[in-house]
Amino acid sequence: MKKLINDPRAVVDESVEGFGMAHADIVTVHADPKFVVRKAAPVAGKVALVSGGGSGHEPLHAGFVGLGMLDAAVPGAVFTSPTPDQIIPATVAVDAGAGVVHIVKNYTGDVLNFETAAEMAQAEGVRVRSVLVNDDVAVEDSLYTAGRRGVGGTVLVEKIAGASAQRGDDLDAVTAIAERVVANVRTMGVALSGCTVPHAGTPSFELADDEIEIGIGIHGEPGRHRIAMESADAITDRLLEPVLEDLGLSSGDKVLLFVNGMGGTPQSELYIVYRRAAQVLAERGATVERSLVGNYVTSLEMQGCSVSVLRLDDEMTRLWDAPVHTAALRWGA
Amino acid sequence: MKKLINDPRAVVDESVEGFGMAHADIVTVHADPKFVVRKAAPVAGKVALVSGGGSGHEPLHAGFVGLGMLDAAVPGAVFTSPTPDQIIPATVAVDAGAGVVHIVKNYTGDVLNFETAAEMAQAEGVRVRSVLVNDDVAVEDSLYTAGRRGVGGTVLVEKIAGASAQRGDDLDAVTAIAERVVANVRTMGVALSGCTVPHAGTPSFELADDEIEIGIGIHGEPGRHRIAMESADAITDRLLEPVLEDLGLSSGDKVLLFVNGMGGTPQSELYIVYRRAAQVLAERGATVERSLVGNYVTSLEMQGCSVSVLRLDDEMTRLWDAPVHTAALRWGA
Amino acid sequence: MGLGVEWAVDWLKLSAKAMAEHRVELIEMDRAIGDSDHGENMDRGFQAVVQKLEEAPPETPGAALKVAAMTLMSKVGGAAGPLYGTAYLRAATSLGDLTDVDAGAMAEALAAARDGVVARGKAEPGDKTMIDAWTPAVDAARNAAATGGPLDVLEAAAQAAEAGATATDPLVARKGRASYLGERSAGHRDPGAASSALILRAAVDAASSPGSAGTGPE
Amino acid sequence: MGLGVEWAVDWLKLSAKAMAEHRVELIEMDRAIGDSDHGENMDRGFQAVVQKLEEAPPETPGAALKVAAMTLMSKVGGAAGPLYGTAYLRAATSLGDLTDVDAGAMAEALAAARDGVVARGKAEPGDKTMIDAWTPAVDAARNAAATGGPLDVLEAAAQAAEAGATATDPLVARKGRASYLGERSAGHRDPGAASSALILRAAVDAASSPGSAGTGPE
Ligand SMILES: Nc1ncnc2c1ncn2[C@@H]1O[C@H](COP(=O)(O)OP(=O)(O)O)[C@@H](O)[C@H]1O
Ligand SMILES: Nc1ncnc2c1ncn2[C@@H]1O[C@H](COP(=O)(O)OP(=O)(O)O)[C@@H](O)[C@H]1O
Ligand SMILES: [Mg+2]
Ligand SMILES: [Mg+2]
Ligand SMILES: [Mg+2]
Ligand SMILES: [Mg+2]
Repeated sequence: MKKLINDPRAVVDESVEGFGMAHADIVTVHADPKFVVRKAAPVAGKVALVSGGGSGHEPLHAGFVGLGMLDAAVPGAVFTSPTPDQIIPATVAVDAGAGVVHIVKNYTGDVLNFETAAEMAQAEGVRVRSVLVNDDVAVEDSLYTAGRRGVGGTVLVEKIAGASAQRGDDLDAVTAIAERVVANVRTMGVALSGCTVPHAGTPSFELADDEIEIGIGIHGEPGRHRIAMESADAITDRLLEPVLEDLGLSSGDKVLLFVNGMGGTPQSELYIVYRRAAQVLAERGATVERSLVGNYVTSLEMQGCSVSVLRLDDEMTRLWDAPVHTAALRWGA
Repeated sequence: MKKLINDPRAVVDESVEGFGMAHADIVTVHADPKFVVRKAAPVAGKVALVSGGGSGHEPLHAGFVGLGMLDAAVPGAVFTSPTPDQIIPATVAVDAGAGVVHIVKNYTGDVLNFETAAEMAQAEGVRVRSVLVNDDVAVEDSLYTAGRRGVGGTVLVEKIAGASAQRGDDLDAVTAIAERVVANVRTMGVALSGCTVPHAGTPSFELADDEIEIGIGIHGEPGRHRIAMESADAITDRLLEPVLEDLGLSSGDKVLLFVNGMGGTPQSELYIVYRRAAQVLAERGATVERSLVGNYVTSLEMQGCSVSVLRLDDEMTRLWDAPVHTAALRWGA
Repeated sequence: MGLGVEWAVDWLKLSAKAMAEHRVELIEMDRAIGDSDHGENMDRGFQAVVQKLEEAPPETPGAALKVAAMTLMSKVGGAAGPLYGTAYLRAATSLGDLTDVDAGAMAEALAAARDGVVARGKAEPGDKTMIDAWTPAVDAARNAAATGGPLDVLEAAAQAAEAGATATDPLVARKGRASYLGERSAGHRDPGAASSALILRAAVDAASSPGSAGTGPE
Repeated sequence: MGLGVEWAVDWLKLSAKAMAEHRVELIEMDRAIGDSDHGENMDRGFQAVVQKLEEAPPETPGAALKVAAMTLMSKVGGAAGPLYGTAYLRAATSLGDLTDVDAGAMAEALAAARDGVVARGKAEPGDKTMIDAWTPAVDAARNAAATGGPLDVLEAAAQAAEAGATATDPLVARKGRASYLGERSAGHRDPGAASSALILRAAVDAASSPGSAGTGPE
């Protein structure tokens, strides 16, 4: 394991500290318990958005704190959901009286910790709603599992719900739009390599030179299938097919196409994947109205990518286009 | 070698094609000869900026085409400077009569090809100025070498000179501000791993589990020294020291601190490096006025980073802050 | 006579020792079918428990377990944090103000812990989770309580938990992160079941050699 | 009689063949002290030259070399593209409209090529560049021209270039990408010197077995 780190156990502390220094115009970092809030929070009259989860997925979530997106992010240890004693004060800190939406990726740990935190924040008088993101179509048979994971689609939920809150929608409306995004986004991922959790020191899994993992999550866990290496086009087809099928995409649909890097894949490769995915969508009669390509929901230094498709309606498109000013996503502001 | 590619020789074609599809609102891609121009170009009355170089450094340069930055980017084969037959039409295409500035990273190949292209574009009636970027302090004894390389600092030159052109400065003024940035920026890089050129198929160099390369460029070439792995803080000190020394940084200086990922290093690690670099600058009495952290000038999937320091004056800061709307850098627009 | 607060504190300290000693092993188990953090999380959490216990020594076994509950809840995170947190909280509530835990109270405290995990995590036996260690442990504890003392209860629980953890090897996970792997989760031990067995073994050791955890920091 | 356009075309085709055959070797040399592209670039460039020559067969040796110059300039990129482009352009200019290249004209064309590379690249002998193949080649060619025919000139040039390329091994680079390595560039052959030697050897082969390059596409 070779990493640009000091003490493996100080990775999250030092990284979040550096993040706070680099983006002091946008965020304030609370060291203990650890959470990151939007400098302007609480914003009078505005519904607040809080998300969080294990670290190692940067820029998710702290990179999305700011105008038009999250009010607070709560980073746990690497790949470990944060604890209620972080989530509660973050929730209280950003509440302006209009209520708080927790955006939670569907993992047992995140669900349990956010659940406890929501309950206790409510007890302190904060109105809290929770939205579960579960866009990963790699998890089949969700009856026999912990359910679909929340992966790449999370950033789309955070952007669109964030814009809804920013324009002044109330708690019900923000919750509803977040749920509408969840209902319309699907994702599937592939790994060309594992990743190494700093405190573990060995790769999450080892792949031979001609193997890839299809259907991975974002925690370095192995996927559903290991297959022989294929061309970028063939891999893209393999990722996109279940996404489109599950989404029930029909000709004439307008979509947002999101090709997300897992952290260690160069941008040039992401655009090769994007090219193929856009071609396939065009063949199916869908219109790619908006695009996002880059490292947004990562697994440390893993090589690979995920492909997300969000079926857009006009309101979602408008909210996507609305100004956003965060460390990792910025336009119109 | 495992990459998300199809034919190794089609990597640049397909990647640039995908880039053009994803960012059709900002750029137009010319396929043969290959170059990428700003959708709005030529912009009446505006000095045009053209840059280019080998591919494999994405988002450099195509990711910086757009309002307030480049008017055209000319991608060569991977790690191979583009040819005059690409650079000339790109130059002609974006000239609005106010002249064109070529921003050239100092490598023999780039210099020779841009030199020829400039000469021939001049012959076609375009006023062309060339600015050589040579910020890499890893190259000592530039008398006995091809001179300092152009590395991370290039993006700062492109942003600030781009803003100068955007606000309507004339050819002399844009050239002068670009040269002022070059004169005030220094960079040094480290690799934790090599990278694999698609057509070569083997890593540019192999490092043992406890080795790193100090003083690398951005083409996977080995650096000046191979040393034993160290902590992020120690590595940062090692990169920053020659940068500050060469810059002659003094207490009271205002700087832009740029921590650049080489492509395969997670953002969390870049912020750990940023944290240390910002601490050291504070100890030296410098004020970090602006920051940039991320993968901007990369070497394919290489793990590692570079640290750049730009000594700012008020005008450079204003130009840095000016609106920019490109695929990879965007604010205020 | 039953087991008192000294036992409870020793139990938690020996648990911390076990988590530190087995940290890498638990990480490795979680690496195979999860996300490589279970050993790290448990180690971090229990070190914090030990520190808390030293800062403010508890007066009763229930109070000691409550400290563990609150600390694990706030320091561990992931799935294991809330689940173990709830387990210790329910056990603490079950023990109430007792200063001396007899066999019956011990078995009921373990049952309460298990029920807490089920209430939070909704796992059933056979889902390849820590429940597969706790459920046989509770059954064995209740049986032992009918005839033996608290040490017998703990010994029975620990043995059953160890067997239960081993028995997770062939199972296909249906809860937690390992469930995403489907069939590929078979052939690996569940890390939470393994840590549960270690914790119950620590309870035996604390009871059989009182004071063995020492009083100072590790 | 000297060498005509058939020789020139064969030379370029055999050069293309040599670049394809030694592509990996040249990439490997460049990987050691550069950026792994020299073999790829030269291969791509010379394949394009062959195609151009077939599309519009040239009438004179000078015209053939001019096609090579323009094509390499526009297809190779990197340092090698403009340097080789200039070399062929200067050689073409030196040959002018000659249909038959004798020993003296051959030696002067090679000298013009070398001077072109020096003019563009500013390298001196010993800088560990292609100049270290070309400079001894030009000296040997001029010597051979005093007494021999064009084939003798080419043979002398090729041998000297091969020796010159080999002699770059111990040198520390002072120009081009390898110069960044400083002392670490010693112990490796310069890829541009190696490709230059291959190209001059192809000139010999084209002269000694006319038509050996075939006329159709490779
Ligand atoms: N729903 C559940 N019910 C009971 N135990 C569970 C449940 N989900 C997970 N676990 C237990 O938690 C363990 C994993 O803990 P840990 O690795 O610390 O958390 P995470 O899965 O969030 O990384 C599993 O081995 C399993 O025993
Ligand atoms: N200034 C120069 N003068 C002469 N030859 C040079 C010079 N710079 C580089 N070369 C030659 O170019 C070769 C490298 O070519 P190539 O790898 O294709 O280009 P690049 O260095 O741009 O990747 C070197 O091996 C050397 O022989
Ligand atoms: Mg976890
Ligand atoms: Mg090159
Ligand atoms: Mg885990
Ligand atoms: Mg090269």
